[in-house]
Amino acid sequence: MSDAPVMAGIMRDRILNLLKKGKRIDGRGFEDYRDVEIKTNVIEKAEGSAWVRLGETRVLVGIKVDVGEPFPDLPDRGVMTTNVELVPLASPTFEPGPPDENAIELARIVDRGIRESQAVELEKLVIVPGKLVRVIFIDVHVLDHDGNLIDATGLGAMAALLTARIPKLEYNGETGELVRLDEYEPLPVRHVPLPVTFAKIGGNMVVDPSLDEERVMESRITVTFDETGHVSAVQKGEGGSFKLEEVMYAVDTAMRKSSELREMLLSSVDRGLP
Amino acid sequence: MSDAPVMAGIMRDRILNLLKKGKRIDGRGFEDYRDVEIKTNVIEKAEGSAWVRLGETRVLVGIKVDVGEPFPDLPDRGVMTTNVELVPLASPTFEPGPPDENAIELARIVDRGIRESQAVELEKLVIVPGKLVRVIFIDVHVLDHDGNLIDATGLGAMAALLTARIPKLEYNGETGELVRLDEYEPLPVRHVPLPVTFAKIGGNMVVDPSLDEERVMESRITVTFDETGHVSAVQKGEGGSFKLEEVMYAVDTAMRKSSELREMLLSSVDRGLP
Amino acid sequence: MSDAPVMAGIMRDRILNLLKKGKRIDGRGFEDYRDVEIKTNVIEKAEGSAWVRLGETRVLVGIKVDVGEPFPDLPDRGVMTTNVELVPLASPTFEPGPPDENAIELARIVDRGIRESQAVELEKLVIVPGKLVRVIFIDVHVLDHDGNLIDATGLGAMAALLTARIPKLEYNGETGELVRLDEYEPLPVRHVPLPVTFAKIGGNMVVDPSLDEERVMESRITVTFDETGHVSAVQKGEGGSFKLEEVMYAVDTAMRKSSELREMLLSSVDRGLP
Amino acid sequence: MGRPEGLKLIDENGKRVDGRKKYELRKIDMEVGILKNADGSAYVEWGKNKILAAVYGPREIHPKHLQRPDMAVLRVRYNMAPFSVEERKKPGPDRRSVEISKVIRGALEPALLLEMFPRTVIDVFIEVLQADAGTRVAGITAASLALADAGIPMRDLVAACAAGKIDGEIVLDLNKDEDNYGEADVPVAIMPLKNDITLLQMDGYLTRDELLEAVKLAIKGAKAVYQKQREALKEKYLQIAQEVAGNE
Amino acid sequence: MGRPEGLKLIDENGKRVDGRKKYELRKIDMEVGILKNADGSAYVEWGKNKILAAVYGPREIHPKHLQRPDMAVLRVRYNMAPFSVEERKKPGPDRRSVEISKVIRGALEPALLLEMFPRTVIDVFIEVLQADAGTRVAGITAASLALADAGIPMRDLVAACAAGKIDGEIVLDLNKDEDNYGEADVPVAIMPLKNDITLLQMDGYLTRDELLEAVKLAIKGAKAVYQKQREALKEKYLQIAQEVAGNE
Amino acid sequence: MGRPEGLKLIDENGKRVDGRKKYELRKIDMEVGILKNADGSAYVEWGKNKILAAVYGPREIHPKHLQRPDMAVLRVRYNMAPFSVEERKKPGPDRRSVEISKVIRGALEPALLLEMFPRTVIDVFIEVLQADAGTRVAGITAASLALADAGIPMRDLVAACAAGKIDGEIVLDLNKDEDNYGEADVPVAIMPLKNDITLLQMDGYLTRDELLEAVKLAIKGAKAVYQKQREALKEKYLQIAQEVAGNE
Repeated sequence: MSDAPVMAGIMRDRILNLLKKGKRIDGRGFEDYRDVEIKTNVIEKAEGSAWVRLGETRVLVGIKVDVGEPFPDLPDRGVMTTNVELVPLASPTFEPGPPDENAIELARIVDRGIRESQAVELEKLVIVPGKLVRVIFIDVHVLDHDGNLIDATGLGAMAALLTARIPKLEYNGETGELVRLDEYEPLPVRHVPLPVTFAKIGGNMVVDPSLDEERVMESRITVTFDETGHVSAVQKGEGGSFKLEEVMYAVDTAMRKSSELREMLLSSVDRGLP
Repeated sequence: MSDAPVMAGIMRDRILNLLKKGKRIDGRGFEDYRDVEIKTNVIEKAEGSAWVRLGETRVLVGIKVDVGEPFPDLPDRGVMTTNVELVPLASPTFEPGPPDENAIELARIVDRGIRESQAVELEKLVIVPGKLVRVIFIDVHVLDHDGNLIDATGLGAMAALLTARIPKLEYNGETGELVRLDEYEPLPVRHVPLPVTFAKIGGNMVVDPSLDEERVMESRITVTFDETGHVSAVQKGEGGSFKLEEVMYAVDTAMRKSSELREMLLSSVDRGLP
Repeated sequence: MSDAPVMAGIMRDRILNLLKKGKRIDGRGFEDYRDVEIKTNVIEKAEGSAWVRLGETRVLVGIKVDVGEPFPDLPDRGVMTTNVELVPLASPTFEPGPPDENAIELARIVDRGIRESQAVELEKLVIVPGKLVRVIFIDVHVLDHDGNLIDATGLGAMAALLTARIPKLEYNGETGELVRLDEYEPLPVRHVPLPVTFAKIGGNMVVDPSLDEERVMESRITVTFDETGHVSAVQKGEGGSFKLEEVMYAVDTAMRKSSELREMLLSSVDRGLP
Repeated sequence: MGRPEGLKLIDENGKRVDGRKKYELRKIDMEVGILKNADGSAYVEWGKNKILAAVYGPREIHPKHLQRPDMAVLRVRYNMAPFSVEERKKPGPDRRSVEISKVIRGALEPALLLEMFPRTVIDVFIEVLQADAGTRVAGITAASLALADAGIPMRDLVAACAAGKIDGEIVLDLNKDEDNYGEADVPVAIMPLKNDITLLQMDGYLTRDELLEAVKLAIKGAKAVYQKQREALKEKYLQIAQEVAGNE
Repeated sequence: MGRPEGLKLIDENGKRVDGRKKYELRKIDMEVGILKNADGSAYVEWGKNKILAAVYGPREIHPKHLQRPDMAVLRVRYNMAPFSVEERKKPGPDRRSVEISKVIRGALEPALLLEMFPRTVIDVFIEVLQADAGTRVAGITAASLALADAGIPMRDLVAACAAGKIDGEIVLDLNKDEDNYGEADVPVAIMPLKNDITLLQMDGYLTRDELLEAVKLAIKGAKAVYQKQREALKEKYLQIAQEVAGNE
Repeated sequence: MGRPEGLKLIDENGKRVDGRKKYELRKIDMEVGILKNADGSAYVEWGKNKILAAVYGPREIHPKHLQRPDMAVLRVRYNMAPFSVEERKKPGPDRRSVEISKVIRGALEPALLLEMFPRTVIDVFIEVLQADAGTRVAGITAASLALADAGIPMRDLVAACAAGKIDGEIVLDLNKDEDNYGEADVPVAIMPLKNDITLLQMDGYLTRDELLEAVKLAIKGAKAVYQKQREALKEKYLQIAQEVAGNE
């Protein structure tokens, strides 16, 4: 354990030296994602689910759909919440307990990207306006943390939403009874926003940082684009700073990379653009 | 304080040496309970209550009865919950705070024994099916911990349930009003399950372990029998292991001992079998 | 940091030596309050608010008014709760987290003083008896702690209550709808109870202790009088003890000082006695 | 709480709802040294109040940074059993019990020679098994006995009692109905040897004169409680002495 | 839970709701060493149960006062993913998972040579990704593989299985419907080399004879599970051996 | 939030709901050094936002294991008073304030020479006394002043401002109505000396070009805020200088 800081120092030097030569420690180019694998409908008891592997990072996303009250100021919208559990099985640095600031930030970045692009048509999830709506829980279980949890979670959440099937409901306005039918329908998903995250290391911008890279990065920035070319979330993370040109680079590169990721995602869920 | 491990080692050796000679440290036989004392209706503000002394172990059980909603999947049943507080007054090892794993395991073993034998006729505690039922709180306050809290708690819970008297209710279906009458009736109790706990020490099985014995035991097993000869709960506790023959011995001995305890209990609450 | 105990010892000696000569460390007489400043309506988004400076102690009190259910045993009364946040911005000794025993005691002393004199006419805040009443939140945010938070908070709470303006409501008994009008009315306040706090230091009783004095005091006593000459709360705080004569002195002095404070308060909120 | 119609707390003969006279204490029983694990313990029945107090310590304190180099730390936890009151109380501390724990600590502290045990903690646990008004004074009374039973050096016992106002009159030792429907409750704790007041609270609405009358009455009550405490301790020591003698 | 009308758990041909025979296990798949960060890991699919287990340690323990001078501390955390059950489960430990964590710790502990790693901690994390009755026995089975994968010295693997009673008959390895509408569930864990029982619980209502029949049946099931564990480990080591060979 | 019918955020004359022009800041007042206990403090009124920031440290850190051997730890707590918003906010941190605390820490950290104070902590407390959109940029602005007031060595002040999109146009510094009914909010913090961006978030829906326009506009706003910060500090130092002179 006492070797940890020394090892970190050596790793840091190695990563920086390679970056100076235009190389990343795992051989990728600065704009290359690691290998991505997506499996959907892996949890039969969830209305939707997706398992994503991004390099050695693994996340599992489950969608549960329930019925509840809308927010008082949004009576004509279904409710959507995103929760991330950084369970201690996934990393020696994760602790048991309620979500910490890292889990909360991660959940909120991904949630904002989906919410602000109105990817899920929440207005179609109203049963009785102001009284009864569908409630969608996006629950993220991180299984192995090898860096860039944001993009892995963003992919997993969209894969699970795109493949979720929810039971049709029949509402009897007179009796107030709600019957769950044995028919299923897809969740109404209209856009596919995907976050693209960059680490700044020794002044270099690299996409999809691995855990080794995250450990030595000065700063982090995430830009979420959907397929219409709109940005639905931006987040500078951790300490450090960016120049305006670096932000512009990140935005432009994110547009391109999210497009590639989206293509890959849609082909793995066997679906075209909504 | 620094003498504690040494003292523990000496106590361990003494207990083991005596057991080899067929003796227990407090002079009991392997199948002997310590002295038991039961007082009921000790808390007038509770619908039922019992104070139990098992050797120097003392527990106080109070029953409160309220009105509430049934569980959605059990609309035709009253609700019963068991809660144990290991208050720091009872032992130098108990800490203030919400129930820890020991308190939770204890509550759940006792609760299961009562619930699975259907000792309390929860189906008789329904006021309006699916809407309004009696809610029974079994609250256990441990006052002095000298070992075998499970059996003491089991005795106390049954003593309190058997002697509880709850106010009759009158429900007006039209107005929805619920009137509490000034008449009282007993709780409907149909069975008397009682846990019997064994410690395994140096390969020996002893019933009703004292705290000194618990400190050196390898393992623990509890078997709960009711008066019909049915088992309603079994729990192997702590580390260690049992051979199948030891389990069989525990089951057969528990049947016998629970019968003795039950006789004693019923005579102290001045009541025959339900 | 290691100098802290030494400094405390020196300060202690200085304070005690001065008190023997009839002097306080900041030059005040034993029955003198520090300089008081009160500003009201400082938070436009709150129904009432007051900022109080007592020497270098600063508290901010906000009143929010909502609608909710009455307590079951008080169906004909509005609900009032007092909450104090000792935010860590205000003192190096305050920690983030839920209210600790100091925050709770402070809130409860001030709350009792107001509640027991029936200063707020809670019976006028009922919309539908047993169903719907106004709920008043008195939230105290301590901004700088330089001693005697009780009296500062008491002043702030009364200043905020006296100047609060709540929206009129129209309740439609048939539809059950509650409409918030664009007209405002004052909160019904009938009495002005104010706590007066004494520290006992080296056997001397001094009013309005500063933080330096609180650090060395043996004991503390607070007496709350309203303008009718009634006491609505007394609290001996911390360790130490009082002689009966000291209690009598505190009571009589508190009556006088609360009267002075009340005059000052009413003139700063530009209002006569209710 | 809404007072039941026609309820009179003092009848035409000057008798209170439980038949007591104005200055009469409820029945009080005390027993010392009744728990095995605690270093000291006491049980007090005071009217319908049933209170158990235990003391552990002086002992090591965790976490260490709470340690004081010059004296023992005194911790007090007042706790109500869920079944101790009419309406079941959710387990765990609420705001009321946090405040009561704090004022009880302040009431006991002046009696203890904490400076004799630097870097340690003395824990006082008060469990209210049944509550019927006056639990804090009964709790202080029990805790003080438990401290003595634990052999903690004390300047004096702490004895406590409340007075209050019901139907316009100042009376001793309110019970639950009197507390609910009365006008004020004034709990007081004293160290009787020197007449030191270590707890004083008032919850209600009194004139200056009524307040002082109540304080004085509560002090008288506390002195009567003190006598009972001394008897309970004597009985305990007597019992031990007899046991010792019996063993010889 | 109210049993749906007409639901038969065993049909006229002796077949159960999922087509199994009385003494038949559900389909069980095991994979060892599938996580990067954990020191050891295993994934078990057991019927519809999907369970992931990971082991970290022996490693430093925080806070330090939990340290044991003579042995490693074993910590076990059984946790259900919110989406693992029909009705979404609120994240975080509930009373059930606290108890299950405790009994699983007791089931694994006797297999471990904890005395070899004094002052350290071995953490076992069990994540239930999908639950369908029998998660604790599947969790023990997975955890035991993960411990072996982490290279923690063990006296034996721990293998587990449940038996139960449905429609009056003792059967092996209940699924969710059988657990909900059956009469009893008896989870058992063993160290097969010496036939040591390290977990035994019973939730239900059985005669003495039924109970013992169920225990014996569960032990048989656990022995079958043990064979699968050994195969999964062999496969893993074989794979490693091949990789090593391939690299040479 | 459902937008009130007929509400126009920019009128025919290009004026916003509070009368401002598109690129106009709200009224901003700053005061430095207003608390006694804190090592540094500042108060910022920014439109209807009222924000108080305090700094304690460098000071000892508890618990010790959070200590870093090579630098000070920076902790930031953003907290809203219950009465700061229309609907009373329950006291204590919610998910939003946890995230904001984290991004504010990231925005301040690059300005601080933390390596000068190894093994210590610098605590920044931001109390939102009244909130009206833009509390995080106002909070950063206040915190930066409080750090300077505390004498913490800094590479530069951190100045912050937001831009956003309302009724299709990119404008500076949204107020509450504009934030509620607008299309996007882009808070930005910078260290103006070297044009380093230390906070950047976007909440809304913008094209690439709109986003970059907003970022550039927010940077301009932050530079204006920077001037006000410098003036506030100057005023404070001037005041001190005068006091010193007056005392001589």
